[in-house]
Amino acid sequence: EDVPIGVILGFTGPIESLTPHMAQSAELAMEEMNESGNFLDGHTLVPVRADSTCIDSAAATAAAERLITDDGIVAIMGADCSGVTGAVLSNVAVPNGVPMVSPSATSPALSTAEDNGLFFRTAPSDARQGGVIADILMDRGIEEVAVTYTNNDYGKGLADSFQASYEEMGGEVTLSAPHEDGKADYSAEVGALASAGGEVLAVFGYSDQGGKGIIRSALDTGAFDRFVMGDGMYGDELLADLGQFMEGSFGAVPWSQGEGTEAFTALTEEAGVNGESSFTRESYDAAALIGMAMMAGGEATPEAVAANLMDVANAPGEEILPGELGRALEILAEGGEVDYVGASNVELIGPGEAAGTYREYDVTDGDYETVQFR
Amino acid sequence: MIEVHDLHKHFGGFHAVDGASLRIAPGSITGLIGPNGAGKSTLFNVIAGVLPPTSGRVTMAGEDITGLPPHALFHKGLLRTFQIAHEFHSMTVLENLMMVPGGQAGESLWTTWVARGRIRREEAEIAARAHEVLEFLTIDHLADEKAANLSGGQKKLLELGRTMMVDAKIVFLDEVGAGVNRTLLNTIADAIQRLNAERGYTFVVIEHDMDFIGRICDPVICMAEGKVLAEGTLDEIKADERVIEAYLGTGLKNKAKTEAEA
Amino acid sequence: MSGPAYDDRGNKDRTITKAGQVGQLRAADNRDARPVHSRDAFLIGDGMTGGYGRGADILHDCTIAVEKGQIAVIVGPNGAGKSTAMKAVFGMLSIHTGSVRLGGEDITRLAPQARVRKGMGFVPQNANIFTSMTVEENLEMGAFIRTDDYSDTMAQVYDLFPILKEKRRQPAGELSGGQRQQVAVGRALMTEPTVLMLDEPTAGVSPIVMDELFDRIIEVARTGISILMVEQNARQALAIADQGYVLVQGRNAYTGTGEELLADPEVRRSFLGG
Amino acid sequence: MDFLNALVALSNFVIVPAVAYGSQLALGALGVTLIYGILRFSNFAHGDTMAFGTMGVILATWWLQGLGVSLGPLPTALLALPAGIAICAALVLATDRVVYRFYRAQRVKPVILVIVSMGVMFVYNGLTRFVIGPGDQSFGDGSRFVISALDFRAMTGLQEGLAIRTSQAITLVTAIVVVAILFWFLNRTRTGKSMRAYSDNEDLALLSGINPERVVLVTWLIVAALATVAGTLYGLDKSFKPFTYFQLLLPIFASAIVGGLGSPVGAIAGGFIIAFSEVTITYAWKKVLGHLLPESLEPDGLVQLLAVDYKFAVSFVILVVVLLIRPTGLFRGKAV
Amino acid sequence: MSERIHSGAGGTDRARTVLLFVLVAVLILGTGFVQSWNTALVILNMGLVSAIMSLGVNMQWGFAGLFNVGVMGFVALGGLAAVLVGMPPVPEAWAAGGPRIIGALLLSAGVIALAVTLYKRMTPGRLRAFLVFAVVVVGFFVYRGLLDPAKEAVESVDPAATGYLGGLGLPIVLAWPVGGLLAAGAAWVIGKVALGLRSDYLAIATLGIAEIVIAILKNEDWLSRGVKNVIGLPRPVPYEVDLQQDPAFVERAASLGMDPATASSITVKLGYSAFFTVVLVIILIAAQLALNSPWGRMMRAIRDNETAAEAMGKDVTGRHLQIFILGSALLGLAGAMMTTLDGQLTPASYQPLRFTFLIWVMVIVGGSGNNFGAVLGGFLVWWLWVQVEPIGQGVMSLVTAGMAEDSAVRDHLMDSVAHMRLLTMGVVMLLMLRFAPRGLLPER
Ligand SMILES: Nc1ncnc2c1ncn2[C@@H]1O[C@H](COP(=O)(O)OP(=O)(O)OP(=O)(O)O)[C@@H](O)[C@H]1O
Ligand SMILES: Nc1ncnc2c1ncn2[C@@H]1O[C@H](COP(=O)(O)OP(=O)(O)OP(=O)(O)O)[C@@H](O)[C@H]1O
Ligand SMILES: CC(C)C[C@H](N)C(=O)O
Ligand SMILES: [Mg+2]
Ligand SMILES: [Mg+2]
Repeated sequence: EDVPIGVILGFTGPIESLTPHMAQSAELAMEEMNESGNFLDGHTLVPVRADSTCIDSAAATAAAERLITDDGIVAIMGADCSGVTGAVLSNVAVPNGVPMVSPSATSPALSTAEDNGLFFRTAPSDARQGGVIADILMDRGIEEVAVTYTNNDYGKGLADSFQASYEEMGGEVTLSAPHEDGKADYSAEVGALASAGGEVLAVFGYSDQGGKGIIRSALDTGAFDRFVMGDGMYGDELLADLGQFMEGSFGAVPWSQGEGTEAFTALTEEAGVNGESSFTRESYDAAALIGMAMMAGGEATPEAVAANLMDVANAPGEEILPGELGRALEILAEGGEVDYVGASNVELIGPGEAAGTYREYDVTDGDYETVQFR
Repeated sequence: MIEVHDLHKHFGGFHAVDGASLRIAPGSITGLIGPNGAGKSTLFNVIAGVLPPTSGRVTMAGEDITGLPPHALFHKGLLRTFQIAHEFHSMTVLENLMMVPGGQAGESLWTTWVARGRIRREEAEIAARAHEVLEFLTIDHLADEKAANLSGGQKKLLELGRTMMVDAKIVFLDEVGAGVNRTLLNTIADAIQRLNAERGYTFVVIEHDMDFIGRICDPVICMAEGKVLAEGTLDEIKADERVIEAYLGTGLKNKAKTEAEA
Repeated sequence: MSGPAYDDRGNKDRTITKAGQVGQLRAADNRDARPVHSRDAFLIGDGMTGGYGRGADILHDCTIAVEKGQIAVIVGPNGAGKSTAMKAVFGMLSIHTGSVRLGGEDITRLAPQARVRKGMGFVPQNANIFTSMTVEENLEMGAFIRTDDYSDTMAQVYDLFPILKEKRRQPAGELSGGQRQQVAVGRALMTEPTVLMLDEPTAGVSPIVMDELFDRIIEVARTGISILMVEQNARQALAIADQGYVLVQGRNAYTGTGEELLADPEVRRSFLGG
Repeated sequence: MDFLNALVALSNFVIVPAVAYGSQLALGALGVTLIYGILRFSNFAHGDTMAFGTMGVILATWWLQGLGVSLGPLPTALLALPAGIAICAALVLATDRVVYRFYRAQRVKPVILVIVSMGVMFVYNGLTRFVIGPGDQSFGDGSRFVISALDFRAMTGLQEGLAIRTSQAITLVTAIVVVAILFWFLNRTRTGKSMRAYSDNEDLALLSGINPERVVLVTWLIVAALATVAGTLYGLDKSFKPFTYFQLLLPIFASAIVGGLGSPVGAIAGGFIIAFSEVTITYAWKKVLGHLLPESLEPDGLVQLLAVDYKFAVSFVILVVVLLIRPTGLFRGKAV
Repeated sequence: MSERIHSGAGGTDRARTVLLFVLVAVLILGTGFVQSWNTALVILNMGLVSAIMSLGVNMQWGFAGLFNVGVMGFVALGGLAAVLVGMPPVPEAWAAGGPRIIGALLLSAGVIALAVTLYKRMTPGRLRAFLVFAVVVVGFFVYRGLLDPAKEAVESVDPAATGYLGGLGLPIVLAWPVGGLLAAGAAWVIGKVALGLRSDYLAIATLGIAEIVIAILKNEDWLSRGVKNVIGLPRPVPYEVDLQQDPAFVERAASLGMDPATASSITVKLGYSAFFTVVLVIILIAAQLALNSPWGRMMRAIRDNETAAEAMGKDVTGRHLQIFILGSALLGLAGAMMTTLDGQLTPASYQPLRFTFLIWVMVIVGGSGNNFGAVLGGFLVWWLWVQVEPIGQGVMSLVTAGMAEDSAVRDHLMDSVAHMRLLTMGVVMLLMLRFAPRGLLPER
């Protein structure tokens, strides 16, 4: 019997270049569980994609509604952007009692959304990331930065939490200027930022969106040559294009220490999926968690997912890495417990969101180099 | 009725109306003639509030009306026609006329919701009047035709018909005759005289057809190069050398001859 | 991007410019027209019956013809179908019966552009100039199909209408009504056509210009060009006409030489204003 | 007090970027304005036409790069332009044949064409993404800078740097040349005049023996060329991403309209107005003033008229103000 | 007379109208049968809202020829109204800077009023220019001086959860008329400034103003949390969860053979449908009455030829302003309704493509100048917008059906299946306009 799982991501719209990789990663996890043959007897997980558009709440709601009522999905892997995620959650998921696991909605506001215990996320709230990045800067003795963020709940939330922590630690933010994604030109932003000055430019945007545009423009005009970057900026393509000029830049990205990531990288490489793109790890983990929660509950129902997701994600139990989903299912089938580590070192706290460990990296020789984990 | 004081209208460096002053006597049918490009239509447009004057003043019955918008002038009883017909093309001929009367109750949004009965009565009256006008203009069979589908002359008639929908004080006719059949034009001339005599309308008529002018107009004003060139009865004007040179041409004599022969 | 407002382009004085709609004319589809052949002439619209789109017929068995080097004038009340007949001859009105022949050749099925290339020139009654182009460019467009040097013709047009020379760099849309009419006629003259079709060329032009215009039309006809025109200044027009047609409700009511029609008291009273 | 440094800083962060961005907008606006002027509708598919043409150029560039062809300091993409233009022309002509021609024959109101062009936009949108995907593509090569900030500093010994990118220089030159050619073409050549005649009065154009289909064909060819060139230059300067091209539509339209729809010169002026207003109004003058004023007077704050948050709002305010002063754009009716 | 025009629609026109509306009903019902009733109702509800928006645009464009491309801005103002009316106030934030912000706003209004009066009262000249300029500049700085610290104080009150003043905590349905009023007020200002512009120039001006409205919504956090969004707006209908816990309800659902979750969500949606339908019907009737009366005739005359209408005594500017305000008010009303339906205000979701151009597509495809056309377009195009995704996917799987499982082309195509959505939308739009180039229900 098929168990349909909704994969609701913005396949068209401003993050359309990220979402295919995210969806593929999620589907990779489902496939892995199916192929292991250990998933609930005779059941197969079937991903059903739908377009959240990232920005159009109405369209996203309609799509989610359709998946639930028409395709009969049991759980949602998604949505992606915080805005539509909130809409789908309160308009569709909660009324229909379908759990959502978002890989990428990081807005702090979602922590307090009314969710009836149905909302989880494998990405940490940006409230934490801001503190991490402030720490990194302080440790490096940088006390004056200019900040630019993508003008949405993610960027704004991150910039706010960063600025608060940083200023508390005694740092100075010379200017915190938003930028809109997908626009044609960022000269104005860069001009203002350059004028404000700062030792480095903090960029809280997306690596293939305005964030990249800003960095490119800042490099071109010689306004800044070092950058500190948030999670949305992590991406190989950014370095492929601009890495050689960004020597000495650094940043943080939600990451798991060691094995999990490596396993995931190996896995994606083998499957021909781009696993280095943002939020692919979280997507893989989100899908894996949904499957394992069903397994733990012994049935493919929304209730099982909602009830067991925290259990499979957290200790106690055997640690599970990407590629070991089959084994996890086996343990669960036998009534054992697992502690899913996954690609992003999953640890769900409080209202069901990732605690988040961050990898601090340097850009050296046009490549990412891990400094430490925080 | 209307007085124009030293009116100027410049388009860039070009002086279309260049210090024209004139007086339209109440109750008259004044003819306005002049060569093409003399500034007649421009003068009309300035008086009717379509174009702002560069300088100068226009008064109507002693009141300064310079720069008043056309719709305000309409309500003061100043109506005009357009040299090139300006019909409401997507509306029927009847609707073209029915929209004219000012202050219709049905033109206020609120009434359309709460006083349908009143609107219906009012509409019946206006429609009756419109049909009369159409009959007079010999185009009543076209009442339900879209105005866009009229012939060139019919559009000019419609243009004239609009001014007949309300009680005006002064009507400016810009070449109503151009493109209108001469037989019908005679009827129109009669109507103008009747409106003038019976209802006391004042008319100002731009026309290039001297017969038409001769039939109804007294006095006649001739403009050239934005200024008033001559003023007087038609005969006086016809005899004026400058007018003949600038406007009538010697052809008129030949024409008069042909006519005498015929 | 509104209908009329959208199309308002380049016209400054909105009281003499008609807020234009998108083109109204369309090339006729006369593929199935039942041909009629009643007599011969250089240009003849023979027994034409037809109307606009799916509406009622406007023309009923209407015949209009002009011989080489002659002047034919169409008169009649407003809405009689004079302009419609002209359009039919020019291939912009579908006729279901009748034929159009030029120099013996049946051109009923030709598109208007093709007729232009066959030597036909046409000045429509309305919207007959390019308002956003200068006077000179309007004239050049008249000569669009000519490949020879047309500066002589242009000089002639300027001679005929001196005001146009003065205003040649001005957008035609800024001209007065009568001046536009002169541009329109000048444009047609630039074509050096073999047949020139004029729909009320003298509407709105001053007497002095009208006289010159008629003189010039006679001259043009003498050079062997056929002229077919609609006129409301009917007495002057018929006075120079070799052939006259009175149309009433889409039918030929009276036909004769210009003099005959002028002499006919019935015609005078009903159509020429007494 | 350091006038030179102030000047250089201003050039580097305001003048050079605004001029380059302005010419990019202008090139796009030229296409929009031409379609508006001659075919009489606002073409919403223009952004995606640019994307499609650029995609053609990118594919050709990759192929050329694969063959090892290069233009030295200039980007190889310039060599690939003809190929892109050809592909783009084929697309727009096919579209015209299949879509627009029908509506032209129907003589529909322009607003219908606007909505139709939106449909076309959706289709192009999908096509481009099907072929090349929604992601970012870089295809620039050659030397990126005419002069980089570092070199400039080294050369002049000034504190501030001035960077001029190759793509910026090419764009500016192209924009000027293209406008000149277009202006000449429309106002001096027979074909150009016939196009203007057609746009003025279709019926009369027909009566003058002008072949409407030919006018339409030529228009689309020019538009395809313009769109491809504009898209490519933009892509070289920034990067290629279909979504951004769609977003470009707004500033492009703004430019075309401020300049006066239908006027090529207006398109250029409009492009610069939009670009300069975006860049200058939100510029923080702190740096420039810092150089100009004696140390004691150096500003503490940013000396910024408005926060960059309102960058787009500001450019639109300027746009509205310009329109209020000149209600039909800067160059209405001068050409086309 | 008006009756004559009214019935002048003619038999075939009326038949066509009925037929097309039946078609839309079939589409929505079909969605109910084939997919699910929830989906059908979601489409219906947004369809109702879209129909109102499209009526608003139709008034402006179809009746009066005003090219408003700022739909998005008015809709967003309606959304703002929902927050300002419906959300509970945040007392801490009010304490931190509420009065100061209100003061600053009042001050700015005063400054503008002063500047305008000066401009109107004084004779033109250097002195006037200087004074007006001085008033505006000084006013601006005083305003900023007052507003900025207050803003900061308000925004720092628990930024992740509140950080704004909140609303009035009134029933959310009140937000609908308020949304209309807010939009109408904005339209009045815009109309005063920009209605002198013609066609495309008005278009770009309204587009620009809409962008400005969105920029304000995105950046003024104290007002509505900016890009941080306001979620969890109160509702005019019960919550599904509450229904599900209501034994009486569960019982009734069971008696109808439905599970409580489905039954509750359908009930809630039907609740919205009822509200929205009432609003739409009232507006439609009012619009029909107005259109088929001398008022409508005058509007058409103005649209056909402003110059002539003006000469015939119609105050074109005044009427334009009137209808611009009216249409915009509808947009604001619909915007507030939509935000209520969504339960949240997300400024970033106001994209011109979705909120301006899509509405225009509705009007044109439906048939501009015809109220029923606009409503029809609203439903039909919205249905499409939602359904093109599955349709696109269906088409794609048809296309790829014949290809080998592992063919690269197939993979490539399946990867980009999401882009079929807009492609399908485009193709369907083109087809519809092909068969009805003047819209499905053209103006007579
Ligand atoms: N918008 C404009 N820009 C420039 N010149 C203009 C404009 N409008 C009119 N003119 C010029 O002003 C002069 C007067 O024009 P007007 O229309 O008043 O003439 P008229 O006396 O009515 O002539 P006609 O008898 O031919 O109608 C003409 O030479 C015309 O070219
Ligand atoms: N586009 C059209 N569609 C439908 N009917 C039309 C159209 N144009 C003209 N008609 C009708 O055809 C008839 C003849 O019109 P036509 O323009 O040929 O008249 P005309 O003899 O030229 O008159 P005028 O002297 O007034 O110019 C008129 O009754 C008119 O209403
Ligand atoms: C995928 C990302 C664009 C999502 C982002 N972190 C958000 O919360 O909106
Ligand atoms: Mg005149
Ligand atoms: Mg005629």
